[in-house]
Amino acid sequence: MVELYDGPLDVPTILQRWYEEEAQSNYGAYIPFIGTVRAEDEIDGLSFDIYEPILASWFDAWQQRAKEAGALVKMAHSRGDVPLHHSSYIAAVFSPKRRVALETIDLFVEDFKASAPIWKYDLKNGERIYAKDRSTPISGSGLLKG
Amino acid sequence: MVELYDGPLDVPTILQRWYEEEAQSNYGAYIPFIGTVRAEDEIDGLSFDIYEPILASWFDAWQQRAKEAGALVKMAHSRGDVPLHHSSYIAAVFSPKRRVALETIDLFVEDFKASAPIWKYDLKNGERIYAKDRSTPISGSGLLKG
Amino acid sequence: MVRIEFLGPIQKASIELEASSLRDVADQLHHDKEVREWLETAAVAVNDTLVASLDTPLKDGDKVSLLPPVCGG
Amino acid sequence: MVRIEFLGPIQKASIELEASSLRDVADQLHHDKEVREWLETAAVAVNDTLVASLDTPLKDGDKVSLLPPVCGG
Repeated sequence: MVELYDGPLDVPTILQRWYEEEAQSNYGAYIPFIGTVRAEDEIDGLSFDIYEPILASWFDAWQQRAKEAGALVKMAHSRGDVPLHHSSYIAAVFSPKRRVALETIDLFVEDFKASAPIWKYDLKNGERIYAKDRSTPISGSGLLKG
Repeated sequence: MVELYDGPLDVPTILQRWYEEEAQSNYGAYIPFIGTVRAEDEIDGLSFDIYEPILASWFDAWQQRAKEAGALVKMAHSRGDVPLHHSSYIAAVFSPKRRVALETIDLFVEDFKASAPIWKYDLKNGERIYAKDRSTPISGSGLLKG
Repeated sequence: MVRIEFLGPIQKASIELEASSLRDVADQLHHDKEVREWLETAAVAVNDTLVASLDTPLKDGDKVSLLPPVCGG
Repeated sequence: MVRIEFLGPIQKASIELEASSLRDVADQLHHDKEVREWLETAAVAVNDTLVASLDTPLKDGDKVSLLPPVCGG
């Protein structure tokens, strides 16, 4: 399951829990990717909306894909507001094999950016502004444009 | 500097310390790679020898290379014996950019495997056996073969 | 009736429509000025599964979701 | 005299040799049965810098290290 949290992620605690969860699973490689809110464009932070049913099915499909490659994926994400220099996203891969782990974390993170039903907003002067220019249409979008 | 430890690494503590060290550095991506000793071939664990002067210069060159790509690298490794299911290696990359971080962790880990002056031994029935078949000659080796 | 949900930044409450396929939904949403601008870039899910054809049939009680461009992480 | 160090699994104590270049070192190590088998796969450092030429000059007090195949991680 994807882990969703209101506000910023407690990164050390999550990384430790996942490490300990798989301590006896005989994976040789564990690669977490941690995404942190950067100070840029004078924002005060970011905010996120998530559509959970489709996120869950996207993640289930990834869990299956990872399993076929000999890997395991985990993910955590923030809902709502995350201030500057706090983290909103962790994706992780475990695998017995180094190459599988390195290739899977790359594919998993990139597909997440392109497909996961999560919307990002800049927090700026008390407003919540959709990060339209940094957003990616999901594959197959525009179906209803006629 | 490369961090060297006698015996297994305290992974959660190192991941947390590195995360906190760079909490205000405005990096958007943090990717640690954690290597853990797998149970295979009836080994009881692994053991490592390290030649520190050349490891330090290899790492310094990587720090420079990462800096030019807009990234920062960190590394920790075990000396001596590491039991099954404990970790001996952490490499990490920080970068403002996701693609740079993902590409750099891959290159850094692969070059580490090919070049870092560290020798691995299987611990088996009280013996310490050089892992010759899994080892890679450093680039330029064979110079003295005549 | 099918229910149309607008996700994320599409600031619009759900609506109900008579429709027997996604084509019917497309036709009706084109008349909605608030929504029209999103049709170009939104992906579509029926009952929480992304779909790729306007001929996707719809039955009473189905849920159609519009997903605008995403940016997690 | 230059000192030759054998790293990692080459189970051999350091030795001292008279040599004015790596070629001199190579010639002498070929006569050492314990070491010969490693020459094929070992990399070579002079004063902790990896080198690529047998013509690398050596002077009194230099340190030559033999690095057999590695496997960190």
